[in-house]
Amino acid sequence: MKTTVRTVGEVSVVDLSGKITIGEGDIILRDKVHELLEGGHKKILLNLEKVSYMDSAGIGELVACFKRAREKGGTVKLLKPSGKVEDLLQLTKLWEVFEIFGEEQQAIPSF
Amino acid sequence: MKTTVRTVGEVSVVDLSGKITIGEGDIILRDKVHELLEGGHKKILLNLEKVSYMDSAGIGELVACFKRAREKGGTVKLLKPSGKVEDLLQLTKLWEVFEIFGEEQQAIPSF
Amino acid sequence: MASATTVKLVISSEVRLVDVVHSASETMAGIAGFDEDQSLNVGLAVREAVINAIVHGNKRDPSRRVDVVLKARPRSITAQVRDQGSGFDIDAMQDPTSEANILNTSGRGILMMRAFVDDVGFKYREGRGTEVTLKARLKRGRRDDNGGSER
Amino acid sequence: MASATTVKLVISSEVRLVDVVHSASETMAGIAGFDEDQSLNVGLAVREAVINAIVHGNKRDPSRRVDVVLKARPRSITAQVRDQGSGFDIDAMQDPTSEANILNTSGRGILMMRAFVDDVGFKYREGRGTEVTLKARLKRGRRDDNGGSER
Ligand SMILES: Nc1ncnc2c1ncn2[C@@H]1O[C@H](COP(=O)(O)OP(=O)(O)O)[C@@H](O)[C@H]1O
Ligand SMILES: Nc1ncnc2c1ncn2[C@@H]1O[C@H](COP(=O)(O)OP(=O)(O)O)[C@@H](O)[C@H]1O
Repeated sequence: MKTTVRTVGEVSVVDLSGKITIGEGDIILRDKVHELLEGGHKKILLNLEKVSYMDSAGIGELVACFKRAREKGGTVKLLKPSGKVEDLLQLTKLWEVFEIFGEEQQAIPSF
Repeated sequence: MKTTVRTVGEVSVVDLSGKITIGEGDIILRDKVHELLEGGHKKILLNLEKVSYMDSAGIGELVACFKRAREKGGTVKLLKPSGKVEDLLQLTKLWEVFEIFGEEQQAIPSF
Repeated sequence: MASATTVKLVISSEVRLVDVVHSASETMAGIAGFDEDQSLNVGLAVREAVINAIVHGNKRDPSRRVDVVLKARPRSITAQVRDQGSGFDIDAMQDPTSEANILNTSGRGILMMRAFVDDVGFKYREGRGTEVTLKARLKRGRRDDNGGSER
Repeated sequence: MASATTVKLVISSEVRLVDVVHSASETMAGIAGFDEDQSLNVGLAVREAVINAIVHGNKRDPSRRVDVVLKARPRSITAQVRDQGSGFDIDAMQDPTSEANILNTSGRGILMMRAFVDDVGFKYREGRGTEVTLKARLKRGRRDDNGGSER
């Protein structure tokens, strides 16, 4: 998995691409969100548009990021999950936990 | 592997995409060229631009098509091999057997 | 019935080998006639079983092995994943979607297996570890539901 | 030296299973640190060895098996491919690039193996079939040639 971070106003948009899976994508995601939080960036939007799938470790890391942000007074929201990623968020009912957006323009002002 | 055939003047251009490998791409290639030759289409240009790789069975089938066309008074030429496909044509020295073109506009009038 | 097309894999207990079994499973699902999305479902279910075998069964000890048998038949695929661990009580499993568990960072693997294939079975035998059996059948036509399945 | 990351595969002798071993080999090459193009080279070399094992060794008899062992180490990968056939004389192999053979429709598999990995070895033992061993080492930097190789 690859990540690039863009800053839009006060929001750090993390564009993820590839798959969020055990031992690889999950660790990259953890490190990236950790880095942002440590750097004082508390408004984090994970763009899942180009994520093809996740496994249970990847999903677990999404939840871990959500909780870690909250502990630091921050927020993690999700942008454009689709296909298998959307199915998985529905299946696990995390769809109801995360704030999820279809458009970046709507996500940004929501923070 | 997938194929589509276009007719440009008297030339049948076969656009191949995917990989030409044993038990699948090689058979599709054989059947397509057979069909063209049986239908009286004797000028065949195989567009390899979107072929990612071939194995020895796929390469063997390219040679088989070349010979079968010749027996029927026809010709098989190659368009835009690149990457691994180009490497393989060089390695096997089939680069010197086939007429190979980088541009369709040059290939068509050569028949 | 024609005998199944069979692949056996033995891996050392390292999570980076999960991808090898995942992609073999997807290829086998393709051989069984599954389309790309259905094959990914099979791949993900097998993936979760292999992760559990490595992580929970074999405690990530690379000297312990995970044995996988994949069988493709026309329109169906079976996967058996066996570890060298000491088993677990499947009936004690918690619902990861309940309010109490929804923010847990683990506990969703078996849920995924059950969602992505038609049958999931667990068998534990002393000295043979846990064996997970996954079965998926190709659905006809465009129907999303799984009419004749005994799930 | 750290012990290698190991995957064993056993397949029935069906050419449609070649893809399973090919993709496992590419994944293992990735684990060994090879980039995408180098991994494809390893995959293609193993692919050719498996095709030969199925077609020439086992004569496409699905009841005969092909055993593959893949070992990834940092910067190198080894593949062993074993069939249940009766061997062949590697020294009798013809040059497929010679004028006499260039229009043959077969005979290029071993050429490809030798081009795509650093070492190719053949061993035949009565009752154990042919075993082909392929080794590839990661080249440093951008050099295209393969300096210290004993190929
Ligand atoms: N092969 C296994 N061996 C031992 N315990 C297992 C095995 N598979 C699953 N388990 C147990 O079942 C629990 C639930 O598994 P699962 O739903 O896959 O979630 P997770 O693996 O994320 O915990 C695991 O936490 C573990 O205790
Ligand atoms: N595993 C094997 N068992 C028996 N014979 C083999 C084996 N591998 C290769 N051969 C022999 O070596 C020849 C050359 O093999 P190769 O270069 O791969 O070309 P091809 O397989 O296209 O004939 C084969 O035609 C076959 O006679």
